[in-house]
Amino acid sequence: ADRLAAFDARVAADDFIEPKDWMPEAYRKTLIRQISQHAHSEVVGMLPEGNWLTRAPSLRRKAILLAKIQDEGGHGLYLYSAAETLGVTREELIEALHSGRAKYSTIFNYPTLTWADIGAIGWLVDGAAIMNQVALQRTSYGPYARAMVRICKEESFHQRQGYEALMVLANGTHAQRRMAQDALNRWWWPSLMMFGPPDDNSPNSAQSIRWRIKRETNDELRQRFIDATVPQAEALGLSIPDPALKWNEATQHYDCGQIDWEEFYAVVRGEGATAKDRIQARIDAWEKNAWVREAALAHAAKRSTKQAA
Amino acid sequence: ADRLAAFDARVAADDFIEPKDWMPEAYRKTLIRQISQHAHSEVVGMLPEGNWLTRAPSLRRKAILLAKIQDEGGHGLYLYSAAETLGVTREELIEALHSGRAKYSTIFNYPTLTWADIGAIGWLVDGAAIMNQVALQRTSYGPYARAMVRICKEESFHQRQGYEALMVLANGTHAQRRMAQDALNRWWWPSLMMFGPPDDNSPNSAQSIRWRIKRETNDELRQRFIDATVPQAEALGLSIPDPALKWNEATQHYDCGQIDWEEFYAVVRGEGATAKDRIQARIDAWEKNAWVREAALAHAAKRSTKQAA
Amino acid sequence: MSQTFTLSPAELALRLGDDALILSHRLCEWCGHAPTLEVDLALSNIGLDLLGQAQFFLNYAGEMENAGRDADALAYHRDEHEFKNCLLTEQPNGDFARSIVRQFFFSAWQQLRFHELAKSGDATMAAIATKALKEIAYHVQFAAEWVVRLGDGTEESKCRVADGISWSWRFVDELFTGEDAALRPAWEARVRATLNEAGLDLPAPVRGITGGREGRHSEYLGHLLAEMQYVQRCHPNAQW
Amino acid sequence: MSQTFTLSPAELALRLGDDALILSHRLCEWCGHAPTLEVDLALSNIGLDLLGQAQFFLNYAGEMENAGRDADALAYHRDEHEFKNCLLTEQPNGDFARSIVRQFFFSAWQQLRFHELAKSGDATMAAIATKALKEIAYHVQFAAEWVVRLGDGTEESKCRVADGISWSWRFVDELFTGEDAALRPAWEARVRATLNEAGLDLPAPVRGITGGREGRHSEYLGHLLAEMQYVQRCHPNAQW
Repeated sequence: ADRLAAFDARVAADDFIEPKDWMPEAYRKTLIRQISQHAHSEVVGMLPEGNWLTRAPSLRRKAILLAKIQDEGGHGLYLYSAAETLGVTREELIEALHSGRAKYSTIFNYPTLTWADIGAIGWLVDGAAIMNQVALQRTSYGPYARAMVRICKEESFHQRQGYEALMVLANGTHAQRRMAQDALNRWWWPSLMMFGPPDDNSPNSAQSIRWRIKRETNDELRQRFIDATVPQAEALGLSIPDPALKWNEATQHYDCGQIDWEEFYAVVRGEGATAKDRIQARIDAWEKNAWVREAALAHAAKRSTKQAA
Repeated sequence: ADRLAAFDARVAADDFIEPKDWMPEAYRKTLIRQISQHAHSEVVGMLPEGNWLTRAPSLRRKAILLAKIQDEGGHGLYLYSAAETLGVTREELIEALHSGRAKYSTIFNYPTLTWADIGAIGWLVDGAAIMNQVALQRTSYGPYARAMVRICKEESFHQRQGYEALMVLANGTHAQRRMAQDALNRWWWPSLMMFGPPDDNSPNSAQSIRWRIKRETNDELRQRFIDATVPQAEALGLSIPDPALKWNEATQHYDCGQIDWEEFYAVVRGEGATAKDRIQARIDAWEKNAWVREAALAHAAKRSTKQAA
Repeated sequence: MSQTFTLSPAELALRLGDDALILSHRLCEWCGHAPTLEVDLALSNIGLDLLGQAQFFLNYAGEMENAGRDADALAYHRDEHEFKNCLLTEQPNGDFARSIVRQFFFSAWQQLRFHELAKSGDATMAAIATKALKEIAYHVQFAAEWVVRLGDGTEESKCRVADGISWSWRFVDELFTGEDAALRPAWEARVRATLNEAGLDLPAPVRGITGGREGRHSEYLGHLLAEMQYVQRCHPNAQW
Repeated sequence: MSQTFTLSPAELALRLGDDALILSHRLCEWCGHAPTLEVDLALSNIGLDLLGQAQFFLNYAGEMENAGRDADALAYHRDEHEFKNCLLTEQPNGDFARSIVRQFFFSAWQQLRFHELAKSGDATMAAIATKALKEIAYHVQFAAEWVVRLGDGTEESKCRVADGISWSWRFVDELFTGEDAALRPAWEARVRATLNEAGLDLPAPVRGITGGREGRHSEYLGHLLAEMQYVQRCHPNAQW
């Protein structure tokens, strides 16, 4: 009980908890769940963008996209490492992903249908991610907070690149403008869902905020995202696909229409349009290449035997 | 010895030998080799054309090509059946193909690189095949001769379709004419090689002619093909890629340049540009789908057990 | 989402034509790679039938549009979002079990749909449907027989056909939107009969994935079109 | 067939640019599907380096051609027979062993070739080569280490890497045509050293398959280009 009080005090004082420090089991479990979910999202998130790598319409865009996906893989690595400091192995985490026990962001279960989707993902999805994550740079668990500092910096860069790519389309040919608007139509609502269920239906939020694993509520973050994004869409000359969207002078925020939470929960349950494809791609990459990892282990073992001899 | 003399007399009299008739072992073996090689050629020959099915440039051409490849598969079936009448199973024949013991026509180890190749294959490859095969309609082994009647009819049709497709290209845009000429450049010499080694280096020919398995020599057939094809190329406005090609008033035939027999023998040895790809595609189709054939057998067995009960 | 009630004949011809076009393309991918030569020929046969249907429907859609586009123009020069095929037809071949289940589900739906269409007041559509029904009867039978063989074959084949069913099942709802909803009971009865014979059950309902009819496709269609349209797109004014 | 002796600088830039472009495309296909996250990142890294080289070489080839084509125009608007990459670079990924052997053979060749190029009188080519050599040193090392791991790993990995070697070996001759023939002994020594460390032998000579340098490719390149160029071909006048 003393340890718990001391822990709570440190967290309340915005102190960082480090791997060797004592921590409540629920805190550890919550962190493992959250960090690994975040890591899985980075790795699964490579797939919808990777779908356009081989069709990127210029060499410069192809290089930008490849570098971006590589960054995401890098984020996955830092985050798996941060989770490992809490006493799980990467293999355990991957196994949980493949078996469906661990989740990843619902956003990656939507398909990328045109090149404009790549711009829209950078702008909206990375934009929403940053909104969610910026506070995590000061989260209470040290390794997670430090990983987030680096991740947020790279994601701001990705967001600007995505917006710029969409700007080119919005100022392009008729077909390109159509693509850009269509991408916004398809990605807008799923992006809003990235902030999670509404506050009155988000059971873990209060505890997470107390633990400084979260620093603002889902609805607060979502509103901030909407307020930031609407003027950006206007600058592109694109329309947000929400007839109820309107600036509210009284609140100094945008009011918006009702999110289809039924769809959200269906996607969380793994019923998203590309959910089966995404997880199958990850399982295939893992299982069909198992012989490579086995070979590397066998070789390392032989080598260390040789060196010991 | 009596049986042999009777057999020889029947063959010499252009009589058909039927499956239940006595035949010399060497005759049987030669026929199995030749018919199965022919069957394998039909089946492997589906691959280079299949390479353009998904890129055929009009729905009509796509349907023609699909029907043509289907015909080739059908020829494969008749020929395997004809070979089976000689006391081998289709599985044995396929196993010989996959292990490299059995051969197929060298022509199918060249790649199809443009749509024009599909026309060129119809015109030249089917054209050469018909030249080779037309006499086989009267070959001494009855089941083989009857299969060839049907095959030759369909192949004449394919040849006309191929020539017509090439005609459209030859009268088309600059890029299409280039394609057509390039296809002729690449397929001309391999087509001449389809008639096999020159007569002075064709050890089995004499015996095969005696047995009516063959009715003309390689060089005779090759010359007939050249004589028929050169005017067709002229009608297309395309040039045969052989600077030595010239009409010879004295012989009333075209003289032509030297065939690169070194290349021919290399391709026979399995060193053609796409040999590894072709045989791997066949092996994959067979092995990756083994479970389907096993399921069909298992189901048939269950069903006949049930019916017996 | 369901717009079938106000479907114009041109839109219907486009949908049915695109279904046939895209599925025939998938069947072309099997050519030369099937489990046996006999199956190879059968799949080509179905592919040819569907390709023929596609030509009829798309030419008719082009006529009704009256903008000078024929079936080739519609097949080779539309962008992805203009294709109206159902998502089931564009799904990748996967293994033979996935392809066969896809075929069975689709052909069984086509059979019911075309039976209605054959009674249509539009004489052209009715004629196309009537001709196609003879072909489709064979497609349904071929696919159903294989579903039974695989379901009642080995342990492995049973697993694989079950996987094929669960893959395709998500795309079934899309077949029965709008007025086509009335066809669902007959379709389920037909499918259930075959699955039962195969020792399999009709899956539990899942959240259907839709969008193809409105031009929102899966990630697979774009790759298919890149291959299918490439030559035409490179040579926009050529005749072939 | 060998035209290297009279190779123009523009043609050389095109060849080296196409090599890098096509192989980087193949590496993109691995993205998100590699055996581990670390390998995924490494393959992306090599792909990015090659993509950068491609841009430099193709832009320079375009400058020399002086017909207003930049790297993008050359990459997206040439037909297959105008591509001059060696056949090795366009071979399909196959399993990880095939991809790694392809990378090792190619990078080891590039290292020697660029070492010569860095001494070229053409300052632009020399500068591109000098910059690339730093990247290539890492590519060779990464690929060689994996060849050793696979060769000296398990029975299965040894089989697979041997298969990879025999697949790629047929395309080695093409790397050493013309004046590049002089590089072959050094290349074989480098490759032999790694294969020996992996417990493998240099394969016996085979009849080399060539043609890429003259624009006669394998069947694989056309499919690759259909995918790579599709969007540009559909929107020929758009900026991206």
